[in-house]
This record gives sequence, structure tokens and C-alpha cells, in this order.
Amino acid sequence: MLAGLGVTIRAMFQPVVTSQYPRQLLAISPRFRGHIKLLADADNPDKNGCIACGICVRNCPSGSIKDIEGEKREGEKRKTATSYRLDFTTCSQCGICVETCPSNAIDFSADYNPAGFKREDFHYDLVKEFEKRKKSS
Amino acid sequence: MVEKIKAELGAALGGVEIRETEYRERGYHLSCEASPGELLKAARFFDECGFYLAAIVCVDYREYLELVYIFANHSALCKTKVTLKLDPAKPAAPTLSAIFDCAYWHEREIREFYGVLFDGHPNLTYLFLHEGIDAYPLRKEQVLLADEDKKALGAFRPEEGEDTFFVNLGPQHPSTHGVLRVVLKMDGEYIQSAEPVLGYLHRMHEKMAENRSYLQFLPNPSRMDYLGAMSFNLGHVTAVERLCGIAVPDRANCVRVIATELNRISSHLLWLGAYLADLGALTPFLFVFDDREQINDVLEAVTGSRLTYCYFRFGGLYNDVDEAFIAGTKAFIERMRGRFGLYEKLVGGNVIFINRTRGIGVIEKERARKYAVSGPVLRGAGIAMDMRKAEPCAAYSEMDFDIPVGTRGDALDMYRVRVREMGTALDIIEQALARLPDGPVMAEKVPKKLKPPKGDLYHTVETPRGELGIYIVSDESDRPYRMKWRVPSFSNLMIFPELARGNLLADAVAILGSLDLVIPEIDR
Amino acid sequence: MEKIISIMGWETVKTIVGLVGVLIFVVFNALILTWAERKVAGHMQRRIGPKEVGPFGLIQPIADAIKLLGKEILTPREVDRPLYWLAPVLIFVPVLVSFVVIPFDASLQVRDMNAGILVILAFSSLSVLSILMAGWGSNNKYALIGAIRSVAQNIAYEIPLLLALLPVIMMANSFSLKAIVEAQQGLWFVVCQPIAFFIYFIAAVAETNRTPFDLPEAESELVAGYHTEYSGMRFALFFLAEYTNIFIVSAIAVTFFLGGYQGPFLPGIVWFLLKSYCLVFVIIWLRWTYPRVRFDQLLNLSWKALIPLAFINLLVTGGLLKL
Amino acid sequence: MLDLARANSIWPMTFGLACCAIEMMSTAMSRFDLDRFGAGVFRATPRQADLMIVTGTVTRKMAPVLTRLYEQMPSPKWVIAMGNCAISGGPFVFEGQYNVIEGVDLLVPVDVYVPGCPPRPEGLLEGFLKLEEKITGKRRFPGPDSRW
Repeated sequence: MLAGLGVTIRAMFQPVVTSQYPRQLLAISPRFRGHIKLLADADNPDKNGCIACGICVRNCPSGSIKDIEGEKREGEKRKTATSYRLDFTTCSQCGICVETCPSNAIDFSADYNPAGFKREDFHYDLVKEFEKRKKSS
Repeated sequence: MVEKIKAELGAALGGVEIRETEYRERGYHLSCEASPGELLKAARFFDECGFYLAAIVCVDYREYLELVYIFANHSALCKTKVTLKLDPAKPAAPTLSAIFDCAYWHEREIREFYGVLFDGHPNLTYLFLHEGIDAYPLRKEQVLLADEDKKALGAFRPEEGEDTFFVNLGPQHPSTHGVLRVVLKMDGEYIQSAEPVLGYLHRMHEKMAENRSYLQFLPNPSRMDYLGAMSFNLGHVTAVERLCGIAVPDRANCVRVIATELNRISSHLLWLGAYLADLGALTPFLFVFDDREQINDVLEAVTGSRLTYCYFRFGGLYNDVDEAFIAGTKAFIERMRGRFGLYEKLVGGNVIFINRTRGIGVIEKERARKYAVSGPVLRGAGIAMDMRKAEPCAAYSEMDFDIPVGTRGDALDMYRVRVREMGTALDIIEQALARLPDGPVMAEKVPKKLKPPKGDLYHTVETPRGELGIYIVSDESDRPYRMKWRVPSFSNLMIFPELARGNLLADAVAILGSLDLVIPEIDR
Repeated sequence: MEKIISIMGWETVKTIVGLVGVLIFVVFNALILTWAERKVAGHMQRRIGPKEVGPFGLIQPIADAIKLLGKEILTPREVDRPLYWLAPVLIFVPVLVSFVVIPFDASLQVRDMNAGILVILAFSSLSVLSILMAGWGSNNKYALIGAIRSVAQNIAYEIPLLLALLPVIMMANSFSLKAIVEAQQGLWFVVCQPIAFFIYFIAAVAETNRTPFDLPEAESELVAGYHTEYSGMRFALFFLAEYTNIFIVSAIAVTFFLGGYQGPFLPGIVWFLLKSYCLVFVIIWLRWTYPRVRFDQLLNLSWKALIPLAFINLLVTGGLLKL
Repeated sequence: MLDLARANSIWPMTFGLACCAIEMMSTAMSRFDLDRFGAGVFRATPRQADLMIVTGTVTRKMAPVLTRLYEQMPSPKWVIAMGNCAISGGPFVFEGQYNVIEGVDLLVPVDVYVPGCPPRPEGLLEGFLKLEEKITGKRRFPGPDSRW
């Protein structure tokens, strides 16, 4: 009986283990699986690496990836995506798309704390987001 | 054992052909096809031999429905599959609920999902589903429910007597850890009868499995049992690997063991905290979460997720572990060993806790067998049965550990068994870390599209809650023809009404907690 | 001012001023205690507790109170209205009356009655009534079970509570709380009556429905017990009463066993509050350490252990005093 | 003033449905400590709660219960849809599905959406801050760092 009281009183004088989000942020593991993002092409960092093959669309368990369109620019062998829509609200973050991507164009983002006021906030167009990131960096 | 059962079963049934099957491919040793009368005979025979009814599966082959009964034994590895063919237009079968208590529940499930009528079953009413569903969900072709079927299924209505009243424990109730509803018929504070109502989180996993390729089903098992996500993940991948004959590299096998055991500890820890919260002590809940966060840190660094890991892939792992993982795991083992003393002081040695749990919800060995309970509940009842020993997958066969068992089968024993199991899990992790070989973590030749050969498989693994059985029927396509999940929580829940009867409301909460139920797993 | 005094008499004015003071103190005390409880609980669980609302989260209880005031006043459809409305008000009366007779300091006491402790005990039994009204009036099974549990529990623990206080009354030869404090000039009664103190403390925790005896509101069994159907301000009243009760039982314990306002150097009121809040801390500490006992065990503890023990203690005390 | 008090004293209801409930618990536990924002008082009864966190898949069998609980809460009340299942049915939406509600916003009005499967506790905390932002109209804490 008394031993239990001892445990709690000792705990009271031990330092807290709380990490105070949003004032303190935990280190997010580099392998953290958030929603996906498009990576730049290995040869040309200006464009995204997606070749609009649609393998991820077929493999996605919950049909979260939609409307992939691509165009073939002049002098290039393969298509480049112009539209890549991800409905993050049905995603289960399993990583099958990342694994099966033949051009290694998809990776997880470290966006660990999304929250919003609308469902539609989480329907991303990854190509647009890629362009935005390119501009800001 | 197998030879003996084959001969005796043959004699008991008289003239039915009993085939020996390749255990490594099929997961059972004997199989036979029976008529309704022979099925009853077989069930009685297995009952007398001390077998338990592991699962009843219904498979819709379009031309006929097939009921698959898996009988297994606690003491020796000998599994038998008995099948019964039914007419799809008017499926009917004899009930086994008088012989094996667990059949009562499995048959109710099959009644709802396939429309099979079980002659002599006392209560074929809605268990998972509800009036809003018009067709039998798991039939391959749409079969609508007739009006009289709906009426019969909806026949369960609680009626209050003069001195009794009903209390709904759930579906939104703090002690049910989710959305289990138990209708308690109360006489004052004493429980006269308890009737679980399930399906508040029925997410159609088995239906989804038939609609998806093996690969696409990967995220689902972790969502069935989110506390033992690794074990379910492990069960799924090892079952499919066994079906396809994929050999997994040693390193992957070892890591699988480490990850699964870490997850087991985290699951038991959460049980401990939630159980104490049920009993009214909140502080241990926060202490265990502190430990859990350490496990989460270690696992997240390698899997990328905190809860629904989805880490194992067919043929290996999602990605390799690094030195940081090994160091983190070692640090965690060190820390956890020191924490047991603290829990013992705070919980195990507390008079109030002991008084609340000793002699409560006692499960005898015989009753445990009839209800086919498994996992820590079974071991708490004193039967040393662990699928990690009985049917080892991954690298469990190379691990040396003992199986903690209880003596009285009450809630206190369940607590002790689980705490000691955390200790053995630490031992296993240490051994696995010590012999972690170098090498690849992914088998080399895993086809992009898995198309297992025709046939079926009953594969079991030990999850934190007990025996998980996966019954897969493959028709050579890239999707399973049928994938049945025999989940441990469902079996463990079945025994609850009997344990609760005649006890106080407070005890019912203590008993329900000691069974360690995860509701999405029951509802699937 | 003098006119008012002359019309109403000095005693009446003093009582009214005292009552207002008590009301303020009750609210203030509840605010402090909720904050302290959350903070203490937080640190026992190695987290911070309220922090972002005001410095050290000190504004937190005020925010809670304002929020509860601003909630919709909701009366469920099937309740027994008079009972449902009256219960939270009624639970407050005994709490206020109890404060009237507690001596905070040698001179700081609203009224020194010569039957002070009897007043407190008589009125504190009334709170059972309001809990029963709340449970019955809510027309909710959980609430009803909670109320019935509460009645059985309070009746069972009132007896050892009283029996534990009796030896002290015998030793002090008075029912007046002030006289009892004065009688402890040299030696605190806890030294010569440790068993009585122990019994009193357990019974007091049970009387206030705190863990490990919080069966009437056992969250995992009865959702929230007798106040399941209450929301907003009415719930706040129950909450307020609960925390005030904690303070009262601690204050009585201090008065009876720990020398009341007496102590060296510091003024009496400081000593009194210090001792009381120490006991409150112990009650909070118990709550965040122990699980809940079962109903039959709870009653067994009272009838089979505490009451006989208290009786023996009473007899021994009586015998020794006679000698 | 009232809004400020409300925003800083959001008492959630213990309403765990599925996987996300564990992460909701994690949020309330020592590591993340929801109580810092005054939101750690989990009430078991809807009558005393201000916020319903829908943590997990809502099935058709559960839907009437959920709406009833929502109606039992006294206003002002808020709803956070936590996790993809609560937002849209998540991974359990497929052709021919017969039991999952495709988004809890079809049943009750939702104030804040926290996507993820399951979301990290930081996500839920961010949801709380967003809710505070919605109630008071301004953000009191350092903004979320987006790490695309």
C-alpha cells in the first residue's frame, strides 16, 4: 500500500517528460511516413520525377491517388506529370506507392501535423505543391 | 499423435475417407469431408479427445457453400479440418453449440454473413450486422434477406422483469475500450445475464480482402488489431509467404521477431494501464504510456509510424534496421527491466488491486477449452499453450523462452501472466539481437503480383491477445478467394457472459478488462 | 454603518459578513483546489498539467468556471424536474453551514456554537439527500445506481466518522470546536488518539466520495454516477461542493487532531490553512495512486473493521479517562 | 471573454472508436500532455463535455449512437474529426461497401479535421489549436511549421 504512495510522490519530484508542442518540437524521424510528395527528377532538379505511368494509382489500396496526367516535352524520352491528385483523407500511409514507383519519384513528406477546417484542405495536387516548394527554396 | 487420431477418427466416423495433408503447406494434418451426421460424430469425438474448436469458416464456392471446422489440441500439434458441403439455395447445418460453446458465436456470425441456418441453435439473431443491411454480405452473388430472415435476426429485444432492469454497457462507455456493447440484465448491482452486441466497428475487412490483391490488403491487418499491429502484420505476411512458398532471409526473420516482441510489450503495457484505469487508478495509465513512447520512438525510427506500422512485406521487411535501432532497443530493455519493480509496487503489491482481482472471473481449464480462449487468458487458466512455441514462424523456433502460466485462472493471474510475458518478450528480444545476422532483408525473387497456387491454408500466429488464425483459400488469382480471420479477442469475449453471470457490476468491468479485448479486431 | 449595526445587532451583522466571506472563500478554495489537483496529478504523472492559460495555468480554473457558466442550461426531457433542479442547490447548503462553525483562527470564526460539531455532522448528512435526489431525479440508470451506492456508503461511513470524533470530544469535554482547539494547547490529539485519527481520515475520504472510495461516480462503471445527466452550471455546483467538502473534512481533522490554528511564530490562520491543505494534498495523493475498491469491500471495511475498531478505541479512551 | 474562456477550457468526451483513440490517449499522456491547454479533463458523459473527438471509423450501426451523443451535449459544442476514417471513411471506402459512413460530417457538423492514419499526437494538438483559433478568432501560439 505505502510503496505505491512512495512511487507517486517520487514521480512528483522527478523532471517531467513532456515535450511542449508547439513550443518544443520533437525530432521527427527521417523515415516518418506522412503523406506523399513528389521528388525532383534525378537529372533535372527543375522538374518533378513522376513519369505519369499510373502504377501507384493501380496499386493504391484505397484509391487515394487520382487524375495523373503527364505531357511529353520536347527532347525528352519520357512524360512528366502535370497533375497528380492525392486525396490524403483516404490514405492509409502504407507506403506501397513509394515502393512500387518505378522512377522513385515519390517520397514521404515530414508533414506531421496537418489540421484544417475543411475536408478539401487535404486534397493535394502534388505537382502544384512541388512547384511551390521549388519556388520557396 | 496424428496417426492415432487418424485411426480413431476413422473408426468413429466409419467409412469416411480421412486424408493426411502436408502440414507445412496447409497448416493442418488431417482433413475429411463429412455429412451433417458425421460432423456431429466427429465433433463429439474431438470433444472427448480434449480438442478445441479453433474456428468455423464458411466459404462460398458458388455451386455450394462449404463449412470448414478446424479442430486443434492444446498439448500436441495435430489439426484436423472437417468440411461440410451445403446447398447454396437453402443452406442448413447442424449446430455444434451444444458440444463446443464457442460454436454458438461462430454460427451466429455465419448466419448473418452467409445465411446458413443452424438447426437447434438457440439464438440466431444479429450479432455484427443490423437491420439496414439487405443482403448477406460475404456471399459471392447477391443474396437478399427475405423478410422472415430479417425478422428472425432482429428477434433479440431486452425485456425487463419485475425486479430486474437493463444496463447498456456501451457502445460508448469508458470501460469497453471502444465500441463494444454489452446488455446487462441486472438485479440490483448483480448481473443476471450479459449479452454482447457487436459490430459497432465492423469495417468489412474480410470483404475487402476478397476485393483486393494480397499486396493491397497489407495495411488492413494493422487496423484490425491496432495494439498488436505487428503480430497481425506478421500473421498476414507469413501466411501469404507460406502459401506462395517464399523463403525469407534470416536477418528479416530476426528483425521480425524483435519488432513483434516490442509491439507485444507495448500492447501488454497499454492493457495494464487501461485495466488499472478500469479499476479506478489513473496514474499507472500515464506511466505505461511513458514506457510505450520509448517503444514508439524505437519503432517509429525504423518503420515510420507510431501505431499502424505496416512494416513487414511479403518476403522481408519494408526497410532495414540500423545501429540506432539496435542501440535504442538495448536501452529500452535496460529501462524496462527497471520498471517492473515500479509496477509491482504501484499495482501488483497493492491490497486494493489484489482484492479487486483475486478470485474474480475464474476460468477453469475445461471451460477454457470449450470456449477456445487463447493467449494470456488461456495461460492464465493454467494451460501452457503459446503459438510461438507450438507453431513457430519467423525466427521464433530459435528462441529459448518459457511460457508463464497461472494457477487459479482469475483476473489476478491474467495480470501476472501478462507482466511475466513482458519479461519473456524482453528475453526474446535480447536473444534475437544477439544473433542478428547480416544480410539482405528482402527475399530476392518475390513476384510483383502474387498468385499463390490453388488450395487453402490455416495459419496461426500468437498475437498479444492470443491465437490468430488466418484461413486463406486461393484460386490462383492475385486476390484471395476467401480470407477468414479467426481473431483471439472474439474467442476471448465469448466466455464473458458466463464469467459475468451472478457477479457485481464492478466485477464485470474487472473481468471484461482482464480479457484484454480489442474491439475492431472482434468486429473486423 | 453604525445605524445598520444598531438595527440588526452586532451578532447578526457579523454573521452576514461571515457568510459572505465564507461564500467567497468557498469559491476561491474550489478554484485553488481544482488547479492544485490538476497540477499535482500532472507532476505525479511526470507531466506539467495546466500551463498555457495564465502563468502556471493559474487562470485555468477561472476559465473553466466562466465556460461552465456560459454553457447551455440543459434539462433532459425525462427528468423529474423539481428534484433535478433542487439537488445541486441543496448540496450546497450543508457545505455553507459547516463553514460557519469552523474556527480559522482564535478570533476568526463566524459563530462559536457550543454544539458546533453536531451542526456540521447533522448538516453533512443532508448532502446524501441531495445526491439521492440527483440520482433519482435524473431518470438515468447509472445515476440511480450511483445515488444508491452513495447513500449506502455515506451511511456506513458516517458512523465510524462520528465514533472517531467522540474520544476527542470526551477528552476535550466540549462540543465546541474552539474549545477543542484550545484543549490541544500542549499536545495535539493525534498523538494520544492515532487510531481515531486514522479511522476518521479513512471515513472522511469515503464521505467525500474520493478515490479509492469514489464508487458513486465510478467512471469506468457508472459513466459519471449521480451527476451523469447534469451539465453546465449545475454540474459546477456539484463540483464546487465536492471540493469544498474535501476542505471541510480536512479542516475538521485539523481542528480535532492537529491542533487547529495553533502553532508557533506564524499567525493562527496561516497554520490552520497550512495544515488543512496538507491534508487535502494527502487526499489528492491517495486519489492519484490507488485503484477503486469494490462495493461490498467498501461496506465490509466500514462495518467489519472500522466501526468495531472505533468502538474499542472509544471504550479504551473512556476507561483511561475514568482512571 | 467568454470565447476566450471557452477556447481555453475544452473538455473532450472520452469517445474512442478505433485506432486513433490510442493516439488520442497518447496526446493526453505525459509526453504531449493535453492538459497544458486546459483540455485534459476527459468527461465520460456527454452532458459535461464541450468537444467530441471522433476518433475512428463510424459505422452505420454506430451512427445513431453518435448523433444521439452529439445531441446530448449542451451547446456550445464542437467536433473534431480525427483520422482519415472519421473524415471520409478512409481506407474502408470501396465499391460495394455496406457499413461505413463516408465522413462524420455527414452526421454532425465538424469544426476541425485532423487527417492521418492515425495522425500523430502533434496533429491532434494542432487540431486543438486550430479549434481555439476558430473560437477566438486569433492564434495564440507559434504557427505550425509545414514540413513538406
